[in-house]
Amino acid sequence: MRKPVFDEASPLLEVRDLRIEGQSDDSWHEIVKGVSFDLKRGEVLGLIGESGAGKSTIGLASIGYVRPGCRITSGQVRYKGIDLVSAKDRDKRALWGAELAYVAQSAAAAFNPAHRLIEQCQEPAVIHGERGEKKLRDRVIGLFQKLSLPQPEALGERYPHQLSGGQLQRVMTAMAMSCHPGLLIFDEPTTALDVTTQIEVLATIQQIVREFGVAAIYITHDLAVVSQVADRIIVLRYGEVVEEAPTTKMLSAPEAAYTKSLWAVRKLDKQEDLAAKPILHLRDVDAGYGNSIKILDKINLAVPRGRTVAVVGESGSGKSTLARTIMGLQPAFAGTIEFDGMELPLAFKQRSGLLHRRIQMIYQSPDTALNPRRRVRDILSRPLQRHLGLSGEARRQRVAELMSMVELNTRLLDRFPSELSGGEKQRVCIARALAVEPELIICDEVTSALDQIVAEGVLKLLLRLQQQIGITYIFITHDLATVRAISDWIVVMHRGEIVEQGPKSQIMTPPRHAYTELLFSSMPEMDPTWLPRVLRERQSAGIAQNVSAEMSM
Amino acid sequence: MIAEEKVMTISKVEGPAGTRQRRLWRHLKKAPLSAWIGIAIVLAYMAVALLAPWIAPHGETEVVGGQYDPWSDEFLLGTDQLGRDMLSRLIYGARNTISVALMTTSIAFVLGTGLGLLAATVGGWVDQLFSRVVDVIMAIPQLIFALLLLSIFGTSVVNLVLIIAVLDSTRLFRVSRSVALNVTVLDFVEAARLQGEGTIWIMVREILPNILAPIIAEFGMRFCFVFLTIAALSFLGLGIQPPTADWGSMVRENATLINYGDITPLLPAGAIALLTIGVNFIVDWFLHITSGLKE
Amino acid sequence: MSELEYWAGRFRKGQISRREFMGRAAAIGATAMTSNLVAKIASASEPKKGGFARFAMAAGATTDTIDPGTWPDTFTQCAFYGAMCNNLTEIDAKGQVVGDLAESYEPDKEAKKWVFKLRKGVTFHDGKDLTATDVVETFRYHMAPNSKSAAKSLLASVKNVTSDNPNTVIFELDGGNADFPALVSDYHLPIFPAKDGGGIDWAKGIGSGAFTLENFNPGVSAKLKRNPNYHKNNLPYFDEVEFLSVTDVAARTNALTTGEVHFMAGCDLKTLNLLKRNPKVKIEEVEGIGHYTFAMNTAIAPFDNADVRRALKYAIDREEIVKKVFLGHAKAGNDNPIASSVKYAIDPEPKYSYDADKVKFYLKKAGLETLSIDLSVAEAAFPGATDAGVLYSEKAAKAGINIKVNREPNDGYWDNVWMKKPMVAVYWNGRVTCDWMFTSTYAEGAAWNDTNWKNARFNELLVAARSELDDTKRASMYAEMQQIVHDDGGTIVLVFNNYVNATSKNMAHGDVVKIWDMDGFRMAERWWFD
Amino acid sequence: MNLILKIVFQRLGLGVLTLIAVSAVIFSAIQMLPGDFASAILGQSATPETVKAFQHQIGLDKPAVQRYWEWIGGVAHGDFGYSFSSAGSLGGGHDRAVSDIIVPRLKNTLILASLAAVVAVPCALLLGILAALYRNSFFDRFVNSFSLAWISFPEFFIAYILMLYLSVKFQFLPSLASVSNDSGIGDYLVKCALPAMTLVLVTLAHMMRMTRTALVNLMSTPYVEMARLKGASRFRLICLHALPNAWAPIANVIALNLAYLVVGVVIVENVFVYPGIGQLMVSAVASRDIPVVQACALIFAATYILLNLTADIIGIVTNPKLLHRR
Repeated sequence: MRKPVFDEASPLLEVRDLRIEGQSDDSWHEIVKGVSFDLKRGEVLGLIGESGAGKSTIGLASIGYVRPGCRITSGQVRYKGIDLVSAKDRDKRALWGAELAYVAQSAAAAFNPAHRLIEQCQEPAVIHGERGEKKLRDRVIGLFQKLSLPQPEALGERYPHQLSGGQLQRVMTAMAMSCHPGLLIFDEPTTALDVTTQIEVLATIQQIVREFGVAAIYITHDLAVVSQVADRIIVLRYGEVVEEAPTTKMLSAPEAAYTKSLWAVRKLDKQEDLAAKPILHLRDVDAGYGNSIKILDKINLAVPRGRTVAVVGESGSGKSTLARTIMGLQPAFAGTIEFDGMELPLAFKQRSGLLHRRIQMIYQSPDTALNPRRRVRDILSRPLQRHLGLSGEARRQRVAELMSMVELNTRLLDRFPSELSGGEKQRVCIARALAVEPELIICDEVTSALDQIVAEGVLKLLLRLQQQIGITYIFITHDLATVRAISDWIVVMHRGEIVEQGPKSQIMTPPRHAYTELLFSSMPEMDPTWLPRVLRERQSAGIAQNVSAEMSM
Repeated sequence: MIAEEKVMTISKVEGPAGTRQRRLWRHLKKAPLSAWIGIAIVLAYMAVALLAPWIAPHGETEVVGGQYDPWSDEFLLGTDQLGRDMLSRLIYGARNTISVALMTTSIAFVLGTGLGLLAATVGGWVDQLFSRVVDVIMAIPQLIFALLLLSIFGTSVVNLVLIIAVLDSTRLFRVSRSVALNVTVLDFVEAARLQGEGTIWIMVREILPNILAPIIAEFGMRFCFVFLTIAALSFLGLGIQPPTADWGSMVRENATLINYGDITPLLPAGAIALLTIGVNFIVDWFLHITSGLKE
Repeated sequence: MSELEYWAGRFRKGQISRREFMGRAAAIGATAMTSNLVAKIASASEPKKGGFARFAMAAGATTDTIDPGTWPDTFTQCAFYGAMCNNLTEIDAKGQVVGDLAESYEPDKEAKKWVFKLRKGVTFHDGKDLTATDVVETFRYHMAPNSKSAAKSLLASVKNVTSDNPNTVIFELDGGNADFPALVSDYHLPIFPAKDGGGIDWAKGIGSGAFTLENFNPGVSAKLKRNPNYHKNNLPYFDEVEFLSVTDVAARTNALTTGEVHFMAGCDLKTLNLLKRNPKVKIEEVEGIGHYTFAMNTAIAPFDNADVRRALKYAIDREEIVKKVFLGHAKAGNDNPIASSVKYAIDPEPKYSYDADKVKFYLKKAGLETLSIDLSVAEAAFPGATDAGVLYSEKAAKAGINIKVNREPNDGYWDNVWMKKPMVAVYWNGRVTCDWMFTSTYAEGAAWNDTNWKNARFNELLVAARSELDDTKRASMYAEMQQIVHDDGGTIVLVFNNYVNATSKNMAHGDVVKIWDMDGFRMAERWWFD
Repeated sequence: MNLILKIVFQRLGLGVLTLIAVSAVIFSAIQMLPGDFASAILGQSATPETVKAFQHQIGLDKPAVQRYWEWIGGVAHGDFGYSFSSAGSLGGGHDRAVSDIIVPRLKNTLILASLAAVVAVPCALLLGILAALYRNSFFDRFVNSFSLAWISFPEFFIAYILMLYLSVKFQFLPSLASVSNDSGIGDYLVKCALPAMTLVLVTLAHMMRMTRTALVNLMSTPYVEMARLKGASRFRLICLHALPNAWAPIANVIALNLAYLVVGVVIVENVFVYPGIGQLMVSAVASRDIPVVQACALIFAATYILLNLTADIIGIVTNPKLLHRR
């Protein structure tokens, strides 16, 4: 490869007027519209934006890679003076893995299930011609050690599926570092992780960047996360740069209106009110899969009518099982569920049509919750016809009414779900649940698949509906901002048990149960000093070790 | 022929259909050459099959000339062993062979997809029962089982259609079941259950529309195989019976001519191959679209 | 011997050259005919010994065994009966019964008792001499009460078979049968060596025939080697023969044209003209005694009316069927099941040929305007049955008879259709004698009287003719019976089918036996490589 | 490993159950065949009494259920019974054990199948890998369209074409594959050439397409993208990253095709007159030799089940999630 003269003082990476088109429905649309930025050695650049903003596409294009179905139409990407846009595939391959490394969002998917981790971590070096099994092995193990992965000697012998998500993410970081690259791309490395795990990975990334002095691009949609690692932040929207500023400045004084609105999302807070009789009462409920695998253990819970109970916990804590047990989809092994003063049959099949109507559920992913082959009108009409016996004009009117309740234009009625945005889809789901005039709605992570601004809109809508028609919500979530925004009563779950429950005001403020404390304190704050501070606090309290130990199980 | 069910399961639930015609047209415009060839072949065959009485110069079983008259202006492709016009029989053969194969595939399709959907939707012992029965049927080589059953029930067209349909529905059962299983775990199916919808509604209105694309592709593929199976059975003398014109037995009847370098008997075989190629090309293209396989 | 013949013989044997022969011929004033003669002599060459002949047979199944009680197909018939064994008698090329293992045979006055004298010096392949015991045990094998032999019914009239010395076998019949010597030529009845303690030992495949069995793969092949001690002079000519079961006609044709076999049974008639063009191949076509019929059940309406039967006989265009279905390789029948090559055969008058007027006349006579009947056919009945049925139906419709042709399944045709449905297509192997044919199919109460036909005069003649030893009288009796079947019978004898086989050009033979296919199944014994 | 053993035994058990069910289905189907052995073998000259006597001797007059139990009991001990043709026409006859009839035929079929497989499987894998490697190249498009067209040909068509050119026109190879038990290896090779070629051509396209599809599917997985971003070459991507994860689907298609080579060759055996087990079965059906038919059908089913089982097990043991548990 011809090596152009590279001036140490100039930026490591220069991106100039980058334009990328993506293919959808067999036609090409511009998804990155003239983005330019520079990156210096040792600098971390945060790319932030909502889904569809083109973050990942730009991140990958920065190392000269475009996914199938995309193409760079114009612009330049210069790494150490080499234009990666026009470079031949062979030349780019020589850089990838060696100089340019990539850390993907889902480590579980990005590791080849067929090979041991050590082989995969050594691979970049092997590909780039380094020989010496022992030498490479020692280097990888050294990296494992540096990233405080448990049992660094033995870890490499394991297969990807044998590790937890947080560990894999850290192993992938080690893999990216195995050739000491000059530029690292982190593509939402913590999005799929729980907060308590996320903090570990963030710490690792911070450590890597600092120790090796590599330049990095950190892609995320989470402001708090990016503020921990980035020196500079670029806010993206619809493939264009909205604002670019150093992190501290961006946090304290955002200029663009869009940035400000992003910043404002987290301010929603509901006034707690618990003066109501319970509509749902769970007593000593045990539940799980099949007949033997127990997931929920002795759950006692009272849900006040017209109020919101938030159930929080990490993945695997049993939150969703609780929702499904209440719905009767996973009938409880033991215990009783009382609804509006009468005992509910435990299995859904034994419940009457009326009960089906009175308790509704809204799902996490509106993409899979709506039949992609049915129009919005059909989706909303069917429960009206089935449960309320409405037809003709009355039904049409009611459908229109529902649409206005969820603040959707009736124009959308003739569309298919895939022609709606994520927020619109979730609103259709809400409308469908509302159609049968329920008293209790179980919301299973309804906002976690949505962008922040959209999520806020949905939360506001739910709150308004509660005020207007007095519906009761059980709100399952792992996002503490959401909890603050909507709940009256908080239930903290861990490994199938309720570790603590109480009014919002009580749970949100210390002192609290140790696990609740860990959970709440792991939630990143929009403050660059938060991460070192928390880590320091934990080290002194010995919590971090516990968490690490727990995760390596 | 060989089952190809494993190939099918890679397909996934397809996107919007609102602008179905528009999308179809757009796909068509972008279709590769092979797909166009396939469409042209299939359309041509359909036209020939539908218009057989009008385009065939002579009747299907009408004896119009001497045995094995050579190609001439009067008999473009010569005549067969009974002095019937080869071209006319080839044209009527299109009609008979295609309609029998189409009927068979349709019955197999309704049966296999219906039961597959039911098994996937209801699950439990129903699923187990159907699946095991299908395992058993599939463990017996299809051609040999068909041979046995045709020997038992006789070689009428109705029996032929029903037997092949039943045997073939096992493949469709497997495919539709596995595709439907992917759909049944989606939230909207559970949402429909939570609304108290019945099994039939869930099967027909919620799941079926979502698995239609891979199933239709499978339909095309099965059509080809049924077509070849019928040809093979005719070849073994158990397929469509004379004097009805049918390509498989036409090959068989005239097979010895090949030993003399006469390509006439290869014409029906070629007709079989060409149609199968056409359908396969379309199916391949269709699979390519629906699987979202971006290459 | 004429001088010309003498020189021809020398030429044939290669003792003189062609040129010399021509010269001699000219010298004796036979110039005009010599060129023809040369060609004729060259083709009908003197038999030569040697060679390994491979025969591709159209039949053969894995269930084939050496058991003479079965032998259901031409494979076993040729490989075992024809190449490996001998009967007491055989039929020669002129259709006459001649002795084989029997040197001579004499009836008593009523033809109820037959005495066979065995040929001396005949040995089995294992070296054992042929004795009367072997013959007696062979026949008893088929006749035993628990026998399942296909020949059991054939021997039903044999009361007892005994021998009073090693060279004589005596058959006692329950009624006179002048044709008995012909009967014992049946391919089920070759003589096998007797076992100690009774019975015969067929499993080892030891016979007295022209070839000894090397190996036998049921449904695949049978290989045999020349028997050096064969009792027939000079026979056989081949050193080795192999019979291959090649049921696919295309494969057979292919094997012959590529020289992998020297003989193929059952040519594809449709492509016969093309095969004829092949210079390496010649076609052997022989008129047979097997025939294809449409049998009507004369016990039920409308076939119980003789006029209806006659109308149906006139409604069929046999020549057209011969031409179109059998491509000329068959002889149109005249509703007389006795083939012209069988002794006492006649060709009854009037000749049935398609005649719409006569059909209408006989229908009217039967009191009918039109007639609708069902005809059951299947390729299992005989190849071309469907086509023949369709052609019949087309022509008959023009004469006012509607024939609905029902295609029946091949499987189970003989169990479920034949002798069950009112009118069916049937294949008859044919029999060597008039009596045999009539007794099995036309006599009242016969197991396979598939027309359910009862004719008093016919039945009376049948019994009388059997024991009639006077040839002229018998001839007139059989002539009358044939006429009755022709006029009154319920059988439409559509055609006598030709045996159409092909050989490689270098395979030669003398006059062939016509009653059965392939030189009476004995081509391995009688043919040679030129 | 225990888990794998458990799964393997489960599949094995299921296979045996399926086989038993298959045997019942086959048995009842064969009971329903019209016509019987006696009239098939004795032909026109058999009288009803003779037929009856024959049926008694081969046990056809016993109730079906009893015969089924006797049969299945024998099979469990490896005894497939005796061919009806061993009944002979008078007492005893000579014994022809079904296994004696089947073994040489099965041997022939297996030889032919392995000949075809030895050529077809590596070729299919190689072509499939090459097509995936040079995806969308002219080579790929050509191989893809060609193979698609190829699987559309009826197999007798392929057989006749081969015969026409290689045997009739140019006389390279014999058209009759009439091998016998005493044929040597060379003889087998020459005589099996045409049928084996036909089978190769019939199965090759199918396996190749599946290999390609499986690999191409995996090429869009995140871990292949990841490997690409490590700088891996196309060859490395396909052979080291995609292939190890594609064994399960590939094994499946190979198993199906191998099963086809053994059980589905009736037509090819017919055209080339190859004395294999398919032809044996068709002939046995025609002559109603029930013990042979049953045994053949059972062997076919067992082959199919066994090969599928093998493919399943390959799928299991190449799955690291099962091989190396958490």
